[in-house]
Amino acid sequence: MKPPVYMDYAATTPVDPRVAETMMRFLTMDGVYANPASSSHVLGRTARGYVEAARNQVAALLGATAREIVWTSGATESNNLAIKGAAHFYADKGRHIITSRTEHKAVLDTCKQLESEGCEVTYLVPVKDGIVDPQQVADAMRDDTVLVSVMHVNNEIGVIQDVAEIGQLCRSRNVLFHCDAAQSAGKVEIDLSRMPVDLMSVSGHKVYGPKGIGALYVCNEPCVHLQPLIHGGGHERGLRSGTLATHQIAGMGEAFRIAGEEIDAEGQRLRALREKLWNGIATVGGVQCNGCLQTRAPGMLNVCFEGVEGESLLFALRQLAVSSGSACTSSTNEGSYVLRALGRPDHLAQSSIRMSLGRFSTDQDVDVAIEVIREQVTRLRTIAVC
Amino acid sequence: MKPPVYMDYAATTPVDPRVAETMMRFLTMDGVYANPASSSHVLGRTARGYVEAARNQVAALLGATAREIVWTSGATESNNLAIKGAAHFYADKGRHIITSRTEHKAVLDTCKQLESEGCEVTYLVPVKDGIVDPQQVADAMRDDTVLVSVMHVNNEIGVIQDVAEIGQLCRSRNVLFHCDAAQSAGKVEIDLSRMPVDLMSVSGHKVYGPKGIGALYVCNEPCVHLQPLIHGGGHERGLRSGTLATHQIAGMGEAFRIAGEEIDAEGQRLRALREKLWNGIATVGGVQCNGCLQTRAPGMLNVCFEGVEGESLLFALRQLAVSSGSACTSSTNEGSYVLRALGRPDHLAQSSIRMSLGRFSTDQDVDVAIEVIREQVTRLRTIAVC
Amino acid sequence: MGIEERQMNYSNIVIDHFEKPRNVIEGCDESALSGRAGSKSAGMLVEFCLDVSDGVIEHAGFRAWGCPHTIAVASWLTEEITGKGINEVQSLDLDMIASQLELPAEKWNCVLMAEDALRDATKGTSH
Amino acid sequence: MGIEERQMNYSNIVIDHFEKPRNVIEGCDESALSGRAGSKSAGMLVEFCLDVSDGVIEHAGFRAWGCPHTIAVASWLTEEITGKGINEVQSLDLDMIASQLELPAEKWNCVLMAEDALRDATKGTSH
Ligand SMILES: Cc1ncc(COP(=O)(O)O)c(C=O)c1O
Ligand SMILES: Cc1ncc(COP(=O)(O)O)c(C=O)c1O
Repeated sequence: MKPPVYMDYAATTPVDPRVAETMMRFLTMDGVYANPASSSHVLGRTARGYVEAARNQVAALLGATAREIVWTSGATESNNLAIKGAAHFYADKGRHIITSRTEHKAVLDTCKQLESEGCEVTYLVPVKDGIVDPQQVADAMRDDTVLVSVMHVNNEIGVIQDVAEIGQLCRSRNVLFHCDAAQSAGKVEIDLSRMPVDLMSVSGHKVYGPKGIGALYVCNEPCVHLQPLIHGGGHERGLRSGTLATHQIAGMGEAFRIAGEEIDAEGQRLRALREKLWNGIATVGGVQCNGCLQTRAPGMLNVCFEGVEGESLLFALRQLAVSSGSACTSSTNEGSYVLRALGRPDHLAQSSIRMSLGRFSTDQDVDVAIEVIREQVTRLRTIAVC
Repeated sequence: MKPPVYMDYAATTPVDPRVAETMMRFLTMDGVYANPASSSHVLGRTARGYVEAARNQVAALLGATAREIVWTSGATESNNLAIKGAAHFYADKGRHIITSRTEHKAVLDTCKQLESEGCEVTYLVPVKDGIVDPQQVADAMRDDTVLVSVMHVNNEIGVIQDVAEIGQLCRSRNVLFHCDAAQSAGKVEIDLSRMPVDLMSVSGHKVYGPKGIGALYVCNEPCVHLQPLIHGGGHERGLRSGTLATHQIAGMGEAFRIAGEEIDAEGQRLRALREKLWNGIATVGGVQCNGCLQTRAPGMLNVCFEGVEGESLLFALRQLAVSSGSACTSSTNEGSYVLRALGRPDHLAQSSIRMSLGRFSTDQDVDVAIEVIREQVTRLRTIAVC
Repeated sequence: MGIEERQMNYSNIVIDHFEKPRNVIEGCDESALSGRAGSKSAGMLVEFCLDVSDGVIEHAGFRAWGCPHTIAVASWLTEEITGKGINEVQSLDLDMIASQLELPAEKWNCVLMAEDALRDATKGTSH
Repeated sequence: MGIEERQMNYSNIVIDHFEKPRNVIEGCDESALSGRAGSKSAGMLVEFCLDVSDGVIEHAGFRAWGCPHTIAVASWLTEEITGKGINEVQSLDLDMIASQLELPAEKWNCVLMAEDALRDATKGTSH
């Protein structure tokens, strides 16, 4: 069986060949394999040098300084560290958190855990297009609000939140602002030197870097404190202990470097591909785009098809590697909670597919997708009873 | 400058070429790059299959079943998950923990954190050779003891604890037993089907696998519960959320497979090399071996030299990549807390070096080491005033 | 490394009927027996249309909205019941159907739903 | 990827004196001035032995237990003070020594300790 056309770049990306090559140089005996914490010998100090170089590369893409970057095992951990870390550290200040219903599970489940520890959490319901209105955040603020967590680009529908505005608001109210930027870093411009964000989560594997490595930006001015999640040895200025995975870090650094270099040209290319895909699909009729079409990450498209059932649709489209809902939740069978939060009825939410294009997507991939979708949706509708 | 002779395998190991090759097959567009959580397409399901195959490989080396293995980002995280997870889950049962003074910082700092949350921790001081007497554990037990955490092989001095005996004791008292086996897995035999251990931490990069991946064994019979450390999405049966790093997992699986295959022959070879190293070094006089020489991991040797100062020794020996104390603590200047716990006076603890041999260590490496050490220790003693 | 098709929940017979469903109808004649069961909110909706003569099903057709198993079960049943007597239809062996189509346990409700639709089609008839 | 020597805390001059320490002594003659400072628990121990004639240091020797900087500072000083008057030794420019040897800030105490040892050696002498 021929491998399907990959249209699931929002779930994960293949590693760029340049990144893979970088990673290889940190593995075996002829590479820089030592422990970056082994300051007692030159091999360890050399490894440490590459870790710091990669830190600079990640910081550069975000407009941050290197010392504001803490390595983690991925955006899931970054989100946990940011939200629990702040909630625990600033518990005396207050126990109220504001987030939105369309956040990634790594934010929502973390908030749920904090609720079980006695925090109160307000879950905002975004307006129709999936956008959180900064006024909603303002209205939800209380005297005991310590943290607001709103993502940058949504992982299911691709819409971009007004992070700068929400950040401004938080700063003016002296409330910490965390932003999950796993889906936006390297795709949508981020400049933390101008955006008032206190904590920002990013991940390697959404940007053609390796899986299992991520980072948390921890703002230095004003200085943000966190209670660490993982103790032992005091790596990363005490915020995240554990042996630093040099090949992963160097890979993420290189991936972020490349992403920064190509962000504009690649954004344009992907926007054009997505437009073509959307226009091609729309001709089958009874198709709706989930989330605002204007304000969205370049390669993301989420559509629902009237009159077809979700599982059949997915199986009929198995020539395309697409996702129904977020990769993280698609192992359960329930309709996407994000789409339900946007007010889609269950059967429509459930017949939605996310198509996410990326660096290795071609014009021909899009042609195949349009053809398969038109054919199969038409066929399923012929069988369907209303 | 010629790279030094690597004798710091306890800090980290280079990745075995076979492991590196395996990892490469999970990175780029022509490999298995999809997200193992993407069950909606065959690429994701294929990735998932490899994750499960690797889980079997890790389980096999430990004598566990696959469903008892939870992937983490390394033994530091595993230790945190095991200790905090059990302490939090079983908080109603009691708040007392027993561990030893010579544990890794990932255990000690985690215990310290729990103390700040209201737990009580008893830190046993091992007897002279670095061994915890099971009777010490028995004596420390109280009605409210929930967890005992004692490591298998010590990362600084290499001594092997009597894990089976301590485990038996814990089980008979209905107390959970966690064992940090980061330094022993693949080097010293472990058979969890016969050893009563509830929780065991292992790491990829100590066994010629990649850094940044580890696992926690969570015993299924009797069934052990934990409060997760990292929430979001419910991966790993809810115990550890976050995208699974397929290349890391497959690499660790392959590394554990190889280690299991070669454990006996390699153990014998390393024991012989270490004997030769120790005998060669001892001729310089005024040398003491830290920790029991009999019960120790094959490649580990920790010695202190009378009459020489630690930093000068390390610099004089810079042709050898060795470690003073644990890699994790050698970025600070204080003498090793493990050696001090064994009763070594500070200036001796501080003139100790750990030499750890491994898969790529040769007879010639040992010859070089003996020569350099004899020459430099003699030289420094000539300069030294007493 | 080759891409291997791993443990799919779809048997070959389900795939066959999903890909090439038999006896799909557009609508149902006044003269035929028609019945339906399920709803979109329940996740599946099945409709049968039976041409019956002298208590024997001469032709069976279906439409369905649901997962591949739902479609396959309905399609397979149209072939299975053609030529059978109506009373036979009212006592289908559900276990047999599920095992013929190699349904995973969590998909047995597709068979129940199809049975309900058939019962609905034949409910006015004597037995 | 080449192994590069990264930011080491040892300057070339420290390395030179550590590798080839000047004027190491085995003991000190009764006739010479000897002085020491520090202790093993303090992390360093320095001893000087000065042959003095007419208030001028004709030969200086040392022994030291400590980090490479301690050894280098002591070794370097034996050369520096030979030929100097004892009173000059009692007013050494510590900043100058630290900067000559390119000591990192956290290693300046090596200079202080060496100075203490020299003071100890010369304490009985007039000034
Ligand atoms: C918005 C968002 N946040 C967090 C994550 C989790 O990141 P990671 O896979 O690095 O744990 C993802 C992707 O899975 C995501 O899309
Ligand atoms: C005994 C012991 N436990 C835990 C660790 C930490 O493991 P990791 O580096 O995988 O976080 C190490 C090594 O650093 C170790 O030697």
